[in-house]
Amino acid sequence: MRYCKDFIVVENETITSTLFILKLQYPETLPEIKAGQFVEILVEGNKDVFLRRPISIHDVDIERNQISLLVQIVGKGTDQLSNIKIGDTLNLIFPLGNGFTIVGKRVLLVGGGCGAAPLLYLARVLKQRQIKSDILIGCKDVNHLFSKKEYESLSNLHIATEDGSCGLKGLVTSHKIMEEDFDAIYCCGPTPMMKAISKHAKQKNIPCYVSLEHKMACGFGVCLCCVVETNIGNKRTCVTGPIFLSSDLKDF
Amino acid sequence: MRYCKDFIVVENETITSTLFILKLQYPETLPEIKAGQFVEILVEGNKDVFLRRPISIHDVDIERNQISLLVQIVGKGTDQLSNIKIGDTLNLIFPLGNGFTIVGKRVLLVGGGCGAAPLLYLARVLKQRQIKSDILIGCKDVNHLFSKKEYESLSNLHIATEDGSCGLKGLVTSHKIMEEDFDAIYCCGPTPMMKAISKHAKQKNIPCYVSLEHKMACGFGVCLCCVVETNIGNKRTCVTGPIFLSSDLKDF
Amino acid sequence: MNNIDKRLEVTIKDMVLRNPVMTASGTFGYGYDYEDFMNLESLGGIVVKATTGANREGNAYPRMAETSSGMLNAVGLQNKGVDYFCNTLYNKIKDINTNMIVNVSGSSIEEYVEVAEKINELKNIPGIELNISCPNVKQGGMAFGTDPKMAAEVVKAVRRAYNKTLIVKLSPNVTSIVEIAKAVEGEGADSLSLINTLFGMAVDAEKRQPLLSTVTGGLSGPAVKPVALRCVWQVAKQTKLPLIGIGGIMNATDAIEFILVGATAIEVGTANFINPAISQEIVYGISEYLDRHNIKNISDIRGII
Amino acid sequence: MNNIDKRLEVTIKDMVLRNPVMTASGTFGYGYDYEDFMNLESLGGIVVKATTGANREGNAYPRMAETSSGMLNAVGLQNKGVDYFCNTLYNKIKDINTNMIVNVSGSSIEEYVEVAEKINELKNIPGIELNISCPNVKQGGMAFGTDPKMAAEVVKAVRRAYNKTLIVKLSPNVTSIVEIAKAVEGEGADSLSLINTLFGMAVDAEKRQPLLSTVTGGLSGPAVKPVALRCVWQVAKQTKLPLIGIGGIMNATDAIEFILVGATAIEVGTANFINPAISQEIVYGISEYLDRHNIKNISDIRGII
Ligand SMILES: Cc1cc2nc3c(=O)[nH]c(=O)nc-3n(C[C@H](O)[C@H](O)[C@H](O)COP(=O)(O)OP(=O)(O)OC[C@H]3O[C@@H](n4cnc5c(N)ncnc54)[C@H](O)[C@@H]3O)c2cc1C
Ligand SMILES: Cc1cc2nc3c(=O)[nH]c(=O)nc-3n(C[C@H](O)[C@H](O)[C@H](O)COP(=O)(O)OP(=O)(O)OC[C@H]3O[C@@H](n4cnc5c(N)ncnc54)[C@H](O)[C@@H]3O)c2cc1C
Ligand SMILES: Cc1cc2nc3c(=O)[nH]c(=O)nc-3n(C[C@H](O)[C@H](O)[C@H](O)COP(=O)(O)O)c2cc1C
Ligand SMILES: Cc1cc2nc3c(=O)[nH]c(=O)nc-3n(C[C@H](O)[C@H](O)[C@H](O)COP(=O)(O)O)c2cc1C
Ligand code: FES
Ligand code: FES
Repeated sequence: MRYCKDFIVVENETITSTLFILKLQYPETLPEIKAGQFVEILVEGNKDVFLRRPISIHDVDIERNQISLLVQIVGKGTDQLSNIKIGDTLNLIFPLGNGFTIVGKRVLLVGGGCGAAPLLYLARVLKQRQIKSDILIGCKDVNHLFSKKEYESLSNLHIATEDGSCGLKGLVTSHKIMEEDFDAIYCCGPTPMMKAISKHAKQKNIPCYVSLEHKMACGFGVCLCCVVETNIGNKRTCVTGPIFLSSDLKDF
Repeated sequence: MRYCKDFIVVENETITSTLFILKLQYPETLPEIKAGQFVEILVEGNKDVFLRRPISIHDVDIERNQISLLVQIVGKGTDQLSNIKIGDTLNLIFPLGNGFTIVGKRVLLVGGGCGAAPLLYLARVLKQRQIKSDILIGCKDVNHLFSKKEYESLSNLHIATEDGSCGLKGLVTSHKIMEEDFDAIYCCGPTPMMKAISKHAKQKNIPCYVSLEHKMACGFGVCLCCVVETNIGNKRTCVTGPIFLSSDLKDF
Repeated sequence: MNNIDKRLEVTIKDMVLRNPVMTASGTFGYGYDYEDFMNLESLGGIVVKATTGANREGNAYPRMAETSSGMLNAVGLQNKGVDYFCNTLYNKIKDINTNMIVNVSGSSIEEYVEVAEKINELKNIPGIELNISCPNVKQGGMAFGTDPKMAAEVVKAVRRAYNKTLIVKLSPNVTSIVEIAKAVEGEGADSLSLINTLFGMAVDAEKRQPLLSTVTGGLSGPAVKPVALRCVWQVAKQTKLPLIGIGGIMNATDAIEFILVGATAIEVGTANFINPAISQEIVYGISEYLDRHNIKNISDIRGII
Repeated sequence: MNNIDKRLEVTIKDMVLRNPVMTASGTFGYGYDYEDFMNLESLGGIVVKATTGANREGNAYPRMAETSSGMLNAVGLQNKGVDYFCNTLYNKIKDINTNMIVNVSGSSIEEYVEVAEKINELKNIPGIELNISCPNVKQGGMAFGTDPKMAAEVVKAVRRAYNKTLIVKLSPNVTSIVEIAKAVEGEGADSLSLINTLFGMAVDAEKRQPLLSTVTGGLSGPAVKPVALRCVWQVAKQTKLPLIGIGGIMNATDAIEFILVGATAIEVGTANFINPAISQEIVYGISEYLDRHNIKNISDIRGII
C-alpha cells in the first residue's frame, strides 16, 4: 500500500551549506517502511519545479511516526526544499520502491556522500534483526559527515575522507575493512563508487546491493521513464528497484 | 524614467479577508511619481503566475521613500502577494502610466471598492496644489472602507455603502454631493460605475477622468496587449493611460 | 459508488461513461497501479499503456526531462506485446468496473490490425484508442498521424478488423489537424482523442548534451494546454465525432475548458504523476462546477465556445 | 561599451553582431522603450515590431491571456504602416548603435515586397526579418509560413526587392519545419529565425468564453522552449543557413541551449516583459558561461548537439 499524504516538518537541520536533514511528522500511524525505500516529494513555491522529487528515507522513528530525509542541494527543487520551515506541510507519496533484501549474518554497508542516505535506516533494521554490520562512509571531509552518532549506536562505523580530516584519507575502496569477510555488501553513493564496490563484491563472490538514482517522473511504476537495463530486459527503477543486486544490472 | 528595482515590504495590513495594503520601502530616493500611476509587480513563489501584476500606487510618502499599494485578492497572483512578509523584497517596475491630469479649482473624486486605490495619492497631490476636493467613496459596507483617516485629512470625505452601514445607503451616483458644482471629476472603480459617473459629467459638461484596468503583459508600452478603443484609434492603456478622459473613449 | 452524479454521464458511440473523466495512455499504467490512491470505479474510463504486436523494450534511458510546466518523455512504446496483454494483463484488469480502453500502436498497418483484431476478442474491452501520433519511435505512429492519406489508410484497415468503439488519437504536430481529423472521420472512426504529445527536445547546457537518449521526445503537461484547447476547438467546429480532450489537464477547471470547446470526455495524463488521486478529484470538481453554475447536464455546456 | 567580449561576436550574412543576443519582434517595441532599463548597445541586435504596408489597428481587446509558463497574444500586427516607419520611427531608432532589424509582415506578396523595398532604402537598417508566421491575422503570415510553395514564392519576390540581410521567420505550426526551411533556403534567404508563436487558445471557464477576442492566438514563453529547441535542432541539421533561435528564452542557460543545438544568434521575447533588463543580463551570462567552461569562442559550441 502506498499513500499520498501530508507530513508536517518538525526539524530542518543544516549539515553543510548544501546538505540538510528534514524530520517529518506523519499525523497517523506510519505504515511499514523497508530500508531502501523512498518518497516522492511535492515541492511547492518554485515556478520551475513541475514534477515531484524522489528522496530516500534516511531514517524512521516508528514510535514517534516520524521519518527523516537527508537532502543534498543540487538544483532548484532541493534548494526550494531547503527553505522549508518547521510547521510547514510536505506532501509525500510513500513508501516507494522495493527496499533492501536483508541477507546474511554479517554485512558491510558502504555509503558515499549524500548517497549514503538510506543506510542509516538499514543499519537500524539490521540491528533489530541482530545482523552484525560494519558501515563505511566515504565523504569529502569531516564537515560532510552526518548522523555519526546514530551510525555508531547501530553499527561499527568506519570513515574515509578525501582530505583525511576524519578516518582514512582516501577512497572507501582502499579502506582495510573492505578486506574482511562479509555475507553481503549494501552500497549507496555515486555510480563510479557503486561500480567499484560491486566489482569488489564480485571478486569476493558475495552479493552486492546497490541503490540507483534514476530520473523519475512518477516514482510508482506507471510512466516507464526510470528504466534500467538488467539481464532480463528493461526494468523500472522505481518499483523493481531502486535497490538492485549489482550482478543483475547490465552496466555493473 | 522608469525603474525596475526591489522594494522592501515594511507593512502588510489586512483590511478585509480579501483586501490588504502593502507599504514598501524604496532603498534610494524615490523618483517623482504622479497620482494615478501604477507599478508592475513580480509575484514570486506561485507556479501559475507567469506575468507581472499591475497595481496602482495608492499613496506615496516622499519623505520616507515609501509607497503603498492597496490590493484586492481576486486570483492566484494577488493571493500569493497577500502572504508576503515584512522584510521580503518585491521587484517593481515603476512608475508606469500617465497619471491624472490636474485641472480646475474644485474637483470631485469618486471611488468604488478597491478601484479607489489611486485616489488617496491624488487627494494628497490636490491638497499640495491647494485645489479643493471632495471625495466620494462607494463600498460594500463599513468594513470595506480603508484609509478613512487619510482621506479625511486631505479632502472632504463622503461615503456610500451598499448596506448603509456607513454614510448613504445606496450607489455613489445617488449621493447628493454629485449635484454640487465641480470643475472635473476623477473616477476609479468598476466599469459600470465609471460609465455612470462619466455620463453624469457629460451632462454637467465637465471633464471626467477614469482609470482603466485592462489586462497587461508588459505595462510599459511594448506588447500592445492592453489597447483601448479611443476616438483616434487603439491606444495602449499602459502608456497613454491608464487615466483617460472619458470623452476620448469609444465605449464611454 | 453510490453517489453517482447522473448529470455527468456521457456517451461515446456504444460506450457509456459515468462521467467524462478518463485517464491517458502511458500515464496510468494498467489502472490497478492507482488503486492505492483512489477508487478506479469513480472514473469514466481508463486508457491503458500502448500495446503493440510484439514485445518492445522501448528507448534507452534517460527517457524523461522536466521542462517549464511540463515534461518530455521518450518512453517509446515499451510493452510486452498484445499476446501478453490478452493472456496476462487482461485478466488483471477485466473486472475493473469502468471502461477499460486499450491504446493500440504499431509500426505498420498490419501490426495495428493484428493488435486490434486480438483486442476485439476481449469481452471487457469496450473500445480501443488508435495511437497514430506517438513521436517517440521511428516507425511508430507519428508518421501515420501526420499524413492524412496514411491516417485514413490505417483507420480504414483497423475499422474492418475492429467492431467496437474505435477512438483515433491525433497528433498536434501537423499543419492542419482538421485535415487529419476529417480523413479519419471519413474512414469510420467513432471518436477522436486529442492531443498526443508535442514534438520537443531538451538540453543540458552544463553537460552540453541532450537530456533524452533519443534527443527528441514528447512534451506534455500544462505547457501544452493552449495548443490542445485550440486543436479540440478547431476539430469540434469541423467534424461531427465525439471528441476526447487531452493535454495539460491538472484540475476540474481545465477539464471544463475542454468541454466548453467541444470535448465530450477528457483524459488526464501527466497530472497523475503529480497527484495520483487527481482524476477522481476532477470528477468531484466537475460536479461542483455544475452545482455552482446551476447546470443540469454536462452536455449543456459542451462546445458552447 | 568598453568591455566588449570579442568571443561573443557572430556574423549573419553581412551583419556583424557583437554578441548573439537579439530581441524578438513585438516584445521590444522600437528599442528605445527599453532605454530606461538597459544599455541598448550591449545587444547584438534589436528586431522591432512588425511593419505592414498600411496602418493596422490590430485585433480587438482582449489580446492577452496568461497560461502556464507562457502567454497567448492576439495583437494582430498593429502598426502605423511602412511609410510612418520610414518617415518617423526610423529617425528615432537609426542612431541606436546595434543592428536594428525590421520585422516585415503582410497579407499579400505585393505587400511584403512593398514594405521590403521601402525598408531597403533605409541606410541604418542592415536587415529585415520576414514574418511569414504570424498566427494572429487571417490573411497575414501564417498561411505563407505553413505552405512550402507559398513560403518559397514570397521569399523569392522579397529577395528580388531586397538586397541586404534577409532573415525569414518560421512558424512551428507545421508538419515539417525542415520542408519550409529548405524551400526558403532555396529562394535565397540569408538566415532563418525560429520559432514564431505556437497556435493556441485559452478559455475562461467561469465566464464560459474565450480569453482572447480572436479566440485563438500565439503562445510564447518558456512553455514553448522544448518545441523551439527541437525546431532549431532539426533545421540546423538539414540546412546550411545561420539560424536565430527564439522561444522561451528566459536566461543565459536557455540561450546557450539554442546555440548548442545550432543557433548562431538568439532572440529574447516574452522574457522582456518580466525582466526588462534580461537581454543585457543574458549577454553577461553567456560570457560567464564561456569563462566557466573555458570556451574560446561562442562558435566552438555552436551546433555541437
Ligand atoms: C530513488 C531515488 C532516491 C534518491 N534519494 C536521494 C536522497 O536521499 N537525497 C538526495 O539528496 N537526493 C536523492 N535523490 C536524488 C534527487 O532526487 C535529486 O537530486 C533531485 O531530484 C534533484 O532535484 P533538483 O530540483 O534539486 O535538481 P534539478 O534542478 O532538477 O537538476 C539538478 C541536477 O539533478 C539531477 N536530477 C534532477 N531530477 C532528478 C531526479 N528526479 N532523479 C535524479 N536526479 C535528478 C539533474 O540531472 C541535474 O543534474 C534520489 C533519487 C532517486 C531516484
Ligand atoms: C493599471 C492597473 C491598475 C490596477 N490597480 C489595482 C490596484 O490598485 N489594486 C488591485 O487590487 N488591483 C488593481 N488592478 C487589477 C489587478 O492587476 C488584477 O486584479 C490582478 O492582476 C489579478 O491578478 P491575479 O493573479 O490575482 O488574478 P488571476 O488569477 O490572474 O485572474 C483573476 C481575475 O483577475 C483578472 N486579471 C488577471 N490579470 C489581470 C491584469 N493584468 N489586469 C487586470 N485584470 C486581470 C482575470 O481576468 C480574472 O478575472 C489594476 C490593474 C491595472 C491594469
Ligand atoms: C510518460 C508518458 C507516456 C505516454 N505514453 C503514451 C502511449 O503509450 N500512448 C499514447 O497514445 N500516448 C502516450 N502518452 C501521451 C498521453 O497519453 C497524453 O496524450 C499526453 O501526455 C498529453 O496529455 P497530458 O498533458 O495530460 O499529459 C504518454 C505521455 C507520457 C507523459
Ligand atoms: C505580444 C507579442 C507580440 C508579438 N509580435 C510579433 C510580431 O509583430 N512579429 C513577429 O514576427 N513575431 C511577433 N511575436 C513573436 C515573438 O517575436 C517570438 O517569436 C515569440 O514570442 C517566441 O519567443 P518568446 O517565447 O521568447 O516570446 C510576438 C510575441 C508576443 C508575445
Ligand atoms: S518513475 Fe515512473 S515508472 Fe518509474
Ligand atoms: S501592457 Fe504592454 S503595451 Fe500595454
